[in-house]
Amino acid sequence: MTEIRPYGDATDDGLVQLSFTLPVGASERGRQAALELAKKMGFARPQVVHMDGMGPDYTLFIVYGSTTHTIDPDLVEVRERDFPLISPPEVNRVIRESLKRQLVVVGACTGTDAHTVGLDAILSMKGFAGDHGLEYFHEIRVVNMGAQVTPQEIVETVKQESADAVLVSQVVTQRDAHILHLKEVREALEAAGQRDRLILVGGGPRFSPEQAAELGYDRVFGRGTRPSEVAAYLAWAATKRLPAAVGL
Amino acid sequence: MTEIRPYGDATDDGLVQLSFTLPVGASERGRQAALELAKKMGFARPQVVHMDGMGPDYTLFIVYGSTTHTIDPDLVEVRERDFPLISPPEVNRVIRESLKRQLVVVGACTGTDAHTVGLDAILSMKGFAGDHGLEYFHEIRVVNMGAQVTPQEIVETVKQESADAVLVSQVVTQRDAHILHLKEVREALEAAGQRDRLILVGGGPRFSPEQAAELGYDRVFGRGTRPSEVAAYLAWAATKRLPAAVGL
Amino acid sequence: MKADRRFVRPLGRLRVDEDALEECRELAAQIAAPLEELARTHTTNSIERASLRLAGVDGVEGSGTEAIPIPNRVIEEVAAILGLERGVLIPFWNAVESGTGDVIATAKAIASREVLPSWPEGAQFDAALTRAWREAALAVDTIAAAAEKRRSAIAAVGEAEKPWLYLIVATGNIYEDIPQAQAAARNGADVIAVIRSTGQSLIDYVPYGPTTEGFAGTFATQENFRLMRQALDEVGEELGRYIRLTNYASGLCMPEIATMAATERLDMMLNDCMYGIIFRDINMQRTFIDQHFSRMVHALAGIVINTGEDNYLTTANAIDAAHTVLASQFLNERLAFSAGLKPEQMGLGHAFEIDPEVPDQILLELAHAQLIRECFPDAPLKYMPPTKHMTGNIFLGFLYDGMFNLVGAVTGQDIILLGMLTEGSHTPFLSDRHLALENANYVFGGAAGLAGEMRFEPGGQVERRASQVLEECRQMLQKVGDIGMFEAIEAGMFADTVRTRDGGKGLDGVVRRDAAYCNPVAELLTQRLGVA
Amino acid sequence: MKADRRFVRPLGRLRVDEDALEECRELAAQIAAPLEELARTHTTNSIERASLRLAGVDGVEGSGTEAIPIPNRVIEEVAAILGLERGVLIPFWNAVESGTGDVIATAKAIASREVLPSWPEGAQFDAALTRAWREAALAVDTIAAAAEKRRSAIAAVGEAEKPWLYLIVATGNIYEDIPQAQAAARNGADVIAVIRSTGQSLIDYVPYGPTTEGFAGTFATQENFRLMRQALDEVGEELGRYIRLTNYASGLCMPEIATMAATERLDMMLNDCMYGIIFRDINMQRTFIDQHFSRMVHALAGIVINTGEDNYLTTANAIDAAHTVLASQFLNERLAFSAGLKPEQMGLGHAFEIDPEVPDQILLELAHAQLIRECFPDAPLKYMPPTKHMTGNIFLGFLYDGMFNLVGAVTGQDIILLGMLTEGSHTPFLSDRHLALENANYVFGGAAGLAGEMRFEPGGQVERRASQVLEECRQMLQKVGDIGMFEAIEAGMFADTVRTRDGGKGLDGVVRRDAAYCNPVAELLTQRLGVA
Ligand code: B12
Ligand code: B12
Ligand SMILES: Cc1ncc(COP(=O)(O)O)c(C=O)c1O
Ligand SMILES: Cc1ncc(COP(=O)(O)O)c(C=O)c1O
Repeated sequence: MTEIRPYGDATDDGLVQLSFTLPVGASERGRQAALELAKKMGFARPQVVHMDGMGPDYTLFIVYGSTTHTIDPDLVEVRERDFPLISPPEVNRVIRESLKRQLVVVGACTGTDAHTVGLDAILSMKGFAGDHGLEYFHEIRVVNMGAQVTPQEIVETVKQESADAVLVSQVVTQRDAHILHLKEVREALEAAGQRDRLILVGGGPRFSPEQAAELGYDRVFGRGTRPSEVAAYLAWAATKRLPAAVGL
Repeated sequence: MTEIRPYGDATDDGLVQLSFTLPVGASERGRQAALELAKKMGFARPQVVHMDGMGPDYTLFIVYGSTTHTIDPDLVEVRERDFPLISPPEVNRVIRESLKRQLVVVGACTGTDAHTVGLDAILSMKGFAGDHGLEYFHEIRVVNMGAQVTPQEIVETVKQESADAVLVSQVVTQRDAHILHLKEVREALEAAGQRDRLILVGGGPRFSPEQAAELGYDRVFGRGTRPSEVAAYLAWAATKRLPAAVGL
Repeated sequence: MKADRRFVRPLGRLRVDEDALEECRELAAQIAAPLEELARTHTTNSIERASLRLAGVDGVEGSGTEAIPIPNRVIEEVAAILGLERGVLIPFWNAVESGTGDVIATAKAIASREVLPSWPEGAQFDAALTRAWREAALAVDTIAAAAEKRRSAIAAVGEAEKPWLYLIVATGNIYEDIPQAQAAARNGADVIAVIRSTGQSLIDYVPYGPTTEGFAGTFATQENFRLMRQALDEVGEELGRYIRLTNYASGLCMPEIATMAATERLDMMLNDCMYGIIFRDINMQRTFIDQHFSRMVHALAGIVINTGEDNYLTTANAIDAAHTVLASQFLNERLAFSAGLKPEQMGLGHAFEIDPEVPDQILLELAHAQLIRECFPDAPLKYMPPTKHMTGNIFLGFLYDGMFNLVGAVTGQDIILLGMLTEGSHTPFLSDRHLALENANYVFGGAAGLAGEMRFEPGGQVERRASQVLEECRQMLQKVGDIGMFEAIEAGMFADTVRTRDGGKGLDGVVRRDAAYCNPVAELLTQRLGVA
Repeated sequence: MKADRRFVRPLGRLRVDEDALEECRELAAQIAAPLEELARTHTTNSIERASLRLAGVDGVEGSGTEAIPIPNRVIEEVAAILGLERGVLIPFWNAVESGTGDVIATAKAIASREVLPSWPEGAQFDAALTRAWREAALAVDTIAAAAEKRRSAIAAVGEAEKPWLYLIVATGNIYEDIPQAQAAARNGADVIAVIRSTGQSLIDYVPYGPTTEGFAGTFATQENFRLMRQALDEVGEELGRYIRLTNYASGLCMPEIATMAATERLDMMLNDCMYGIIFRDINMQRTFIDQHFSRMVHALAGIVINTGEDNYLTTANAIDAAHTVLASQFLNERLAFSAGLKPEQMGLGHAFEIDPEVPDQILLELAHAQLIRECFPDAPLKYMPPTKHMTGNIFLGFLYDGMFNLVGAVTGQDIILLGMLTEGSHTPFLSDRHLALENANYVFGGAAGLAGEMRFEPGGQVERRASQVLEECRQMLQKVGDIGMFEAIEAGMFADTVRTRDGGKGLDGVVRRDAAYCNPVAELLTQRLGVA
């Protein structure tokens, strides 16, 4: 494939819709400022189709323009899934064979986040989008700590249950709360010398896979994750990462 | 004032909403392509909040990102109105005094364009947005040729009526029809040696003032023009441009 | 979502004044009579060209969209030498009979002036006449066959559920139109309309072949019709749902385009008794004569016509002019009836165009839509979305379209033309159409059931508004009845637009029929349809 | 647009089973009885802190949002030395009387352990008691004065027309919140809610002073209340429309926040008898005790409470769980009544949360909303927009919000919380709020009149669905009545969430009252409100 551009109603017309607010009044000057800004973004012949004053100091602009940028989809870096999407029975088998015991998973929404639906979707028997959650796997033991759990509480539970994996959920992202809180959990586990013997997994609607590294997590999952993916990953990671599995 | 950025929910957060279609499938690769394209436009931390496959070959993306571009509203070039917005009685007086007769205006929608509402808004007694149209001014004589008038027909009428001003409307802009058709009228008038003795004015929702030069028009008016502006402009132009007025 | 729509036409929701209704229909009949008479006693160059096309005359002289079609050349020659008062068919078949016998060749020969058309006498005349009737019979059979073909195609792939979602493609390039139309069908569109290039309506010939250059629309040519029909049949099979194709039998070539539509099995045609007059400044006599012939073709071909009352509200105020829409519908209904169209072929148009700033806008639209539903219980109404008040605010615009869909759903409108959130700025993007379908699927899926459920307070605002509109319509038709249709249009009673009897384009193509006028095609159409 | 809204509460549209309704109310009373008893016989550290605050104790030890408020320190000392069984007021006023006589100074002294709280005897006791009663009377007067102040403020600037458009600000920074709230009011908002920072509900003290750092919300502090109240009074004057301020009397500090709200003249408070239990895992005993005290304060301050049933549908299925919303409303109604709240102060909550993919979603929402309207004819219902099924598709989302507004309009909901097209992705932008107001102004302007007009087919789908929900609610309340409230929650009967009687946060703050328990503030509240 080659360089492509957005498609409005003809191939390569490059047409894009934008909307944004500027801290200016709804005036000809404001309109020109919006157009200039669009040009800086690389839009040719931008059109302000709507200018809506929100009080004297802010104005909403709706703009259409033809972007001068192009992209080659074949050249974008897509991290392919590096683990096989095996079926539930397979997951159970792999865990049994590698660990010779149940895999213990501790899950929690940390920080001030009380959004449990996402974590429950992954953990609970009920599951999500037709998949059962981890509780459904007899080779996985799930400890769901629920919402607003502190890093310390997680560390203690991890020790008590001698957990193999920790699943942390973060839904609230304002002011990067999700980044902050995920890191706090990792640090607490490190401080307790637990980090390295664990599979550490994060998740939430605003995470994308590539963030794992910066967070110091083994893996993070984003919007629309299916429980089966997570189960398959854990089984795979169990064979790869766990001391128990690699026989230490 | 200084450089400003778009405002989402905090000063300078730079947040902008975009939507566009890419000729790719709704896949992780497609999502990454959309993100990369957004980065090329200068968006930091772009998020694809919605990816909607439209058949196998096209996908709609809705993206939010924080633009790295800024703009200084005080530095954008805004062409200030160079004629005074005088009242109807004033308009009549100015014309009477400069021309010593009525100003003759010929108006038409040219090319294949049948959108007469805009032109009628400017010309008709009824007017637009509370303003009366040019027919309301007793010092202006209006010849409204209606829709789908050819450049030749315009030239003939201009001669017959020995018009002082020609008002051309273009609403359909697909494939730049409006640019094309406005130029055709100018060329026809030039060919007939009429152009220079006329005030040549264009208008339509997708024109902006700065386009006058490239079109070879004395002035073009855009979306939401008020008849009173046009009248004031004509009176001003009459004193400035017309041979009659400058006593040739 | 679609599968869950249970379409009902809610009736008896408003206590409509049956007598007023009755009177409106009588007035419409009275107003239409002279127009029907006009059509019976006149022909036009386009009707004659249409008759030639049905005889198999086709092709062009020259190339590109400016190339002149052979039918036009033949007419020109006949007109120049014999005049059109007696029609083109006798001289043409005479030329064929007395010449090579080949239709196309003969037509080309006339076009190139190798053969001069003449009016035959005696035996020659009889030969031409017999041939003309034989060919006319075949022609009329092909038209009727279209209805049959459609029936079996629907039986084969399956019928689309109502309401039919109607979408427009308008790239100007038939080869861009096709994938977009197919994509739309896959996303749920039931009807595809290919909008014509601006200006086609004013050219007095039909361009030829596949076209790729149009302004805000694609030229209506027989080849473009064929290509799109084929593409939609394919996608229809794939979807197990017959996808309808629509174009415009409108403008100066109304009759010819109608025959092309019949031949290529189009399903619906924009076809209004006044649109050309008001919105294209086409001469009124020309229009009333052409629309009659074109409607007979549509009637026999089983084509549903879509009338254009919705357009009135793009220039006039949707509240003040609400009754003019209704009045025009009664006239369109009558002129459709007298051309042999069945009620189920009368896609009467109306629109959701009240200024959103007006208090109770939604309530008023509901009243208008319900009233029209009750006035025309058997017509597949075509409901048009907001356009006039659509601005660059695409979010609010998308919501207006949603409220339009809702009113359409609860009042049981049959054909829903989907609004575009970008109506205020540009012709639809691929994604605009996609979002429009998501909008419609949500609203119809979520509210279809309400059509059977909803009632209005007797004597309430909805009912009061409805009867007011009906009464204003009755009074308007009375006035039109008194002064006559021509005077009414000259007085600007429709869409605030003034047109004169002899003004506008195309009057030169209107010809009063001579006693000797002979057009077996027209004759047979009237016979088959049992109309005068 | 607003000026054109004629607000009506449509009633008698569904033939609701009056006996079932009656029975639901009786069952609610029976279920509530033990909870009312629990509240009468217990206190909590937050109730005692609230009583101290009303006595004028304020300020913090330390700085920042972690600084510990003096009321908390005093409680800790009293609890440590004397226990809270007899309440904090006697020991506190005793310390004041027998000390410097200065309230703040004495509180600080107790906090810094310079003064050790003790239980006075004899004359000392009488002195403390007398002072406690005198101060309590003043305190309760201030609370009552809030209602009076509001009345005169409304009389002065003018009342907002219903429905009240309710908008959320949530920047985390009070100084960003203020301009955004004012902008919202200028664009048509009638009620401003300042969302709290996530997590505040779980801290067992109220942060102090103006705050600029919160996650997805701004801390509820008395100073933030004051600043926003002032800002809204200003803009209200400018607009000639009283702008209401809302916050959350919810979480571990419910009673204290209620008193702060009264003092700073907030107008509405999110305050639910179960929300904390289910959505914040706060201990159920603690919650039921706290909500009673906080509701007495609201009652006297003329504050409208907003209950949180809408939240159930964010975790449970909006169709299957529709009756749980209604059941919870009957319980909230009863527990509001027994705390002295008038029907016009009961902003019972519900929501438009049915999956848009569900056939007839809009019809079903209409049935739910109309049923609730008819069950609580005098309550200012709080109607919540779609959240759960809002995705990143902001266009469709904007349309869902429009349909929500429409259902709200035709069913006469009083308080409309405006949906945000970006609900699926981020906390509202300034422009999201602006668009939400344009959406609401369009829909309410365009459809308000329908509330008076619309009827539903007797025995039709709308009516059938409504009676089904009422019946399921009756059965649920019967079940809860049989097993009791605690068991019902332990069985996960509300919002699919299981909580245990002794689990969750804050049980340690629950204290059974001793025979010698003395809290003149609580006493006077019950007397003034005439509740047990
Ligand atoms: C339901 C809901 C609530 C419920 C939560 C009930 C509960 N017990 O969870 C209630 C009503 C309590 C609530 C409250 C609040 N909410 Co809320 N809420 C939502 C809502 C409507 C849906 C979220 C949801 O359930 N999604 C469905 C699940 C299945 O999707 P998910 O969470 O993305 O999870 C999937 C993936 O992300 C992934 N995943 C998630 N976690 C994990 C973990 C692991 C280990 C893995 C592998 C995968 C994984 O897998 C899941 C399945 O695919 C969203 C808006 C929306 N439509 O998204 C707002 C939203 C999330 N809420 C929001 C806010 C701000 C709040 C409040 C803070 C507002 C306030 N101040 O009052 C409060 C306080 C809550 C708190 N303290 O955290 C914001 C967050 C904004 C932001 N980006 O920062 C949102 C986006 C709404 C908005 N636009 O403002 N909320
Ligand atoms: C009304 C209307 C029609 C009516 C026109 C009736 C009539 N007699 O005018 C009808 C129904 C006939 C119609 C038909 C078509 N229309 Co049309 N129509 C519109 C609509 C809904 C409103 C336009 C309007 O009246 N605006 C109100 C006036 C007052 O505003 P205005 O034109 O901008 O004029 C103001 C200024 O621009 C300025 N101005 C304009 N002209 C001039 C001239 C001078 C000299 C000056 C000084 C100022 C000036 O002053 C005016 C007052 O402020 C728009 C959609 C929309 N909401 O905008 C589509 C729209 C303009 N139509 C469109 C199209 C494509 C068509 C068709 C070609 C579709 C088709 N193929 O069937 C047809 C064919 C028409 C043709 N041959 O040109 C497109 C144009 C797309 C584009 N940008 O190219 C639009 C934008 C809809 C869309 N999104 O697809 N249309
Ligand atoms: C009846 C009718 N004919 C034709 C058209 C299209 O215009 P044109 O004739 O320019 O193709 C319309 C537009 O809506 C219409 O309603
Ligand atoms: C009754 C009630 N309390 C509180 C909240 C807000 O949550 P938090 O307690 O985290 O501020 C809500 C949210 O909708 C609610 O309905």
